[in-house]
Amino acid sequence: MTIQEKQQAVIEEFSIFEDWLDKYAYLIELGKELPLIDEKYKTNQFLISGCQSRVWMHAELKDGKMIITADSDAVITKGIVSLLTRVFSGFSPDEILEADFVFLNTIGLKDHLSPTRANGLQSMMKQIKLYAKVFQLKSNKKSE
Amino acid sequence: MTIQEKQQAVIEEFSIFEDWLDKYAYLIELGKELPLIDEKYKTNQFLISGCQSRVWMHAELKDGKMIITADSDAVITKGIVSLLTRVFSGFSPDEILEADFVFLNTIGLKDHLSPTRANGLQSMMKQIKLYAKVFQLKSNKKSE
Amino acid sequence: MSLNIGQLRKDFPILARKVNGKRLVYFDNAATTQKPVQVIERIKHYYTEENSNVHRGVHHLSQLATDKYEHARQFVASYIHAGSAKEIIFTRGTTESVNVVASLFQHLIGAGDEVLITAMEHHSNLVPWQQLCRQQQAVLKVVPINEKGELDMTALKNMITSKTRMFALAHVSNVLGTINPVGEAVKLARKKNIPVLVDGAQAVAHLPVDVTGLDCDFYAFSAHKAYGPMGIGVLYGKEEWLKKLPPYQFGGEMVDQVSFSETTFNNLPYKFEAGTPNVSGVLGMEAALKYIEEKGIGNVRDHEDELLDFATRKLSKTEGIKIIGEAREKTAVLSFVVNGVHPYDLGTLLDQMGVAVRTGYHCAQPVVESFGLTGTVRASFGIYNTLEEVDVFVDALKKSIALLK
Amino acid sequence: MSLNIGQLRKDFPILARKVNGKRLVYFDNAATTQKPVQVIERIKHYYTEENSNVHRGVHHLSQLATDKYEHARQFVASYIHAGSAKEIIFTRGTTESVNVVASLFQHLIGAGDEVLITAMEHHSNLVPWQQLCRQQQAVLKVVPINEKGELDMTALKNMITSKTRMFALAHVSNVLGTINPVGEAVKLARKKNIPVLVDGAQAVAHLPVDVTGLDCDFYAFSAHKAYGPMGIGVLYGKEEWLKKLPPYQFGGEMVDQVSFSETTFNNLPYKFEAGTPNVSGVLGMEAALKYIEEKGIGNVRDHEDELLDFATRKLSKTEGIKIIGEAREKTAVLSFVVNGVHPYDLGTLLDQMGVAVRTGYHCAQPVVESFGLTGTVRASFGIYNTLEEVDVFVDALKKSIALLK
Ligand SMILES: Cc1ncc(COP(=O)(O)O)c(C=O)c1O
Ligand SMILES: Cc1ncc(COP(=O)(O)O)c(C=O)c1O
Repeated sequence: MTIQEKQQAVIEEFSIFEDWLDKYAYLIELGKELPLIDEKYKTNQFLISGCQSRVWMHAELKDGKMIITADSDAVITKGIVSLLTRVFSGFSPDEILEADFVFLNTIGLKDHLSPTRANGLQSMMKQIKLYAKVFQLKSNKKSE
Repeated sequence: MTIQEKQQAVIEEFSIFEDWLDKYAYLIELGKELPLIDEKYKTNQFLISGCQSRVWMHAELKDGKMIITADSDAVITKGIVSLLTRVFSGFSPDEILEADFVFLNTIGLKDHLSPTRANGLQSMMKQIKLYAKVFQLKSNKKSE
Repeated sequence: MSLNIGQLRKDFPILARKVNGKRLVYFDNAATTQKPVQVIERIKHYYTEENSNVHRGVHHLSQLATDKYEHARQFVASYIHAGSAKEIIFTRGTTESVNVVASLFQHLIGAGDEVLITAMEHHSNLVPWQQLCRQQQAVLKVVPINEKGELDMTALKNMITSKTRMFALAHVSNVLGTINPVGEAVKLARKKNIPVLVDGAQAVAHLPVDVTGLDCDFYAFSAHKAYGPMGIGVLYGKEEWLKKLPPYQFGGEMVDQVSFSETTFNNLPYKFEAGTPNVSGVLGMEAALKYIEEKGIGNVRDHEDELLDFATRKLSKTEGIKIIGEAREKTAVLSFVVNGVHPYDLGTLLDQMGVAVRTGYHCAQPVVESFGLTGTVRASFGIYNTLEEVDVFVDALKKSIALLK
Repeated sequence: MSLNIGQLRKDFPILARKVNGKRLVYFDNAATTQKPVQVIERIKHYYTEENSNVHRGVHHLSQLATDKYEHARQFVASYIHAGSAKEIIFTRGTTESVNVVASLFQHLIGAGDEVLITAMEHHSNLVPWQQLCRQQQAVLKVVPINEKGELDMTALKNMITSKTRMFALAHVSNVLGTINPVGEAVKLARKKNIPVLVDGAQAVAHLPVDVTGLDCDFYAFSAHKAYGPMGIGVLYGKEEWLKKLPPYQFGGEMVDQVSFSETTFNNLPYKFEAGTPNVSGVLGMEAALKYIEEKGIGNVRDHEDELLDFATRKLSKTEGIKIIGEAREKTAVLSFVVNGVHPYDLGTLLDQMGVAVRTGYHCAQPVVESFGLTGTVRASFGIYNTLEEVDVFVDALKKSIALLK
């Protein structure tokens, strides 16, 4: 699946919920399930600033693919983080840099998309792109 | 005539004017006629601050009566100053301190009465009372 | 006479709106209050009929605006029982008021001197003093609070020394709701001749404020937390201080005579008001304070006490909830945490049900952390809130907790 | 496309009012402009539907207000062609903007250093630099103007030296109407790496402003002089400067982490915005700039040029009148004196006939005195003024002169 297709899958998944309560209940479920980040990355270094809840995010490159793991101390944020990692983890830096982040808009969590949102979604997305950029630069260097 | 009667006289004088133009024309006439202050008092020391136009005021005590002279570089202000000196000059400090300043209100120059007015009428009235206060204190001292 | 809340709510148009499909329950009053039509229309009227730059203008509108502006200053002075209108400086708000005083005290505080604040201060009454101390190599001392969130008066007594140069404290804590015994605190400081600044941001909408009775040297508040507009607030300062202190910003009405080599400054209060003032803001603030006056601050207090008591009782009975801030003297603010649940999650779900609360540090990180927390949920009340709204809130809260656990 | 002034006047409710029984002719636009319904209603709408404290709130209204607020910042940035919204700091107005920069430059200006201003500055762009120089024992240098009121560019060239630390100049003079060649001036300063602050108070409502094109380091203006509300304005600063400079006031949104021992500060632009911001002011300002944009600043300029030319021609033909400020590049401001007549008397009589002008020093005492005067009469134009109003004004002026002579 491409990033685009994965986003589409999430959109379809959410389309079955009729009201906000079910949506949030599902998000909360996802949040509870999120494979936790390795404890050693739950430090200030990996903290994403600009969120009301704390979000830690780590990424590493394995066989040219970015493996993203993340965690949050708030469970709704964790649910959102979980959607993000599901969609973007496992793709190459190039693919990630080209992708746009539209699915949250479509699944009815538009409120959460605002750049000024206290949950710092904007910052998380920035962070993902930043990781991708760094990995891209590094591999370009190697291949020079 | 008492201060009160003098104020009344001014009020009657102005009551014959029907519109603002005649009133101002008269004020301007008064302004042009004002017996000028002695040139030696036209210094910063006798300047009243808080006016957009400059106003100099001087007072001295003669036979227990305050003689007030004043001048301004703006002719309308001079007209108002002329009304003030006409009403208050020649009375004892006690009489001046007891008097209220209502006539400007009644002659339809109410706008000019506001404490924040740029012509500084408030400051002029304060200055007159201040002179009176000083003379009163001085003469009380003497009589002690 | 008690308030007719149903009637009074109609004065606040925003309360009729829906949020996320639900009727808005606005419990974020400590952040900012909503505005009655009296305030909204006052601003509109100003711009529709009276707008002009003030002072020095000879034309009618300028005169009109100046009169209204200065009249509002007088009203504010009498509202907080200041000695004279000269003691009322209009600022952007509480934060600016405190910053002005901290900045003006630069030259009165030196190395080794001490500035006293309390453990429950908002950042706006903390960081300015902290930075001032850092700059002047002075020492910031923090008067502790007890586990209920009350000021430790014994500690305060011992901490006021001959080195103290300023004591700055909140009238009411925005996190705990504690009403500090400001009058008593001032008496202690007065004995050693130490100036006291009171941060009244959370007091003006809820308590009678009498700066002469309190005998404080400075009092700061924001209009927007008392049903008035944003961008305007007050710094009250005792005349003797304001006379002594140098100006803060330069330009506009605050100067008297200017040449390239020299400038002389205007009298109080203009000395501290540089640039075109926020006339519409000041008139809006006047309308807001008049609104409170008309309703009666005693009635407001009674009503809000009822809300606070009711909400406190209900939350106390709910499992897993811990109330933060249990001072005997308290007003209009109810902070709490729920065992194992992040405040952000609660805030988000409450919002989905139309209930607006604030979560997090509330710009007072140290006091929240002193309770071992990284945030609280804060419900804060205003004149227009009702017992029914408290019910809606508590139900929504229970629903949220169930969902999250 | 030219403006339909008759239509556009209907947007400004105050223009329909009478003053002293006469139709208001408002020629005091340089002091403050009147506000269109678009601005008045924007403020009302905010308080009726959107009001909340911004940033960090998780509830809907807070989010809504924050979005609108930050969107307005972006709009302002694009309106003046800033590189990014981070470079837009909201202040109370021009005076505060200049004071902020002067205060932040404290540590960059030392004994013997020089600050350059021009002979036509408003007190707000003069006194802050004068006081800074006095405090730091630096030297305030004043670039002269010629008898037409134009900046002496040759003198400027020579006065920019290796000792210069700041050059502050008006984009447009509020007394003379002169449009300064700011772009050129910046180029001269740039050669010696000297930062330039432009006081745009009198420019934003009359000229296109492009801070990137001008390449200035700071640009200051007030909303209330550009059809927006009072109490709000802008400080544009190049990102590299804003990053480098320390915060100005402390508290509220401008901090990141706070403990009693230490505080870290937030990113741009928040680092410079302490306390609850004036959200309604910012949204009103956005509405005002949109209003100008919609009318087209080019059209505004053409219209005001026509008014200025017409009024200038009429006054030139009137006996005893001397126009102060005859620069080739001029906009919207017409200062004059009448032989043997005090400006205050003229202003008072004009007001009786419904014409609002300003008289006196216009908060720029040195430039007025440099023409050997203690005041001028100033008629200043805005988008809604008409040629007929100029006629009314000139007739009233002649009548006044006749009365006074
Ligand atoms: C050229 C100039 N600079 C600065 C200012 C000060 O603006 P404000 O009073 O809005 O701060 C003015 C307005 O009077 C002005 O005309
Ligand atoms: C106790 C206290 N002090 C100061 C402030 C700051 O007020 P403002 O943001 O209006 O300047 C607040 C408001 O958040 C507060 O609650």
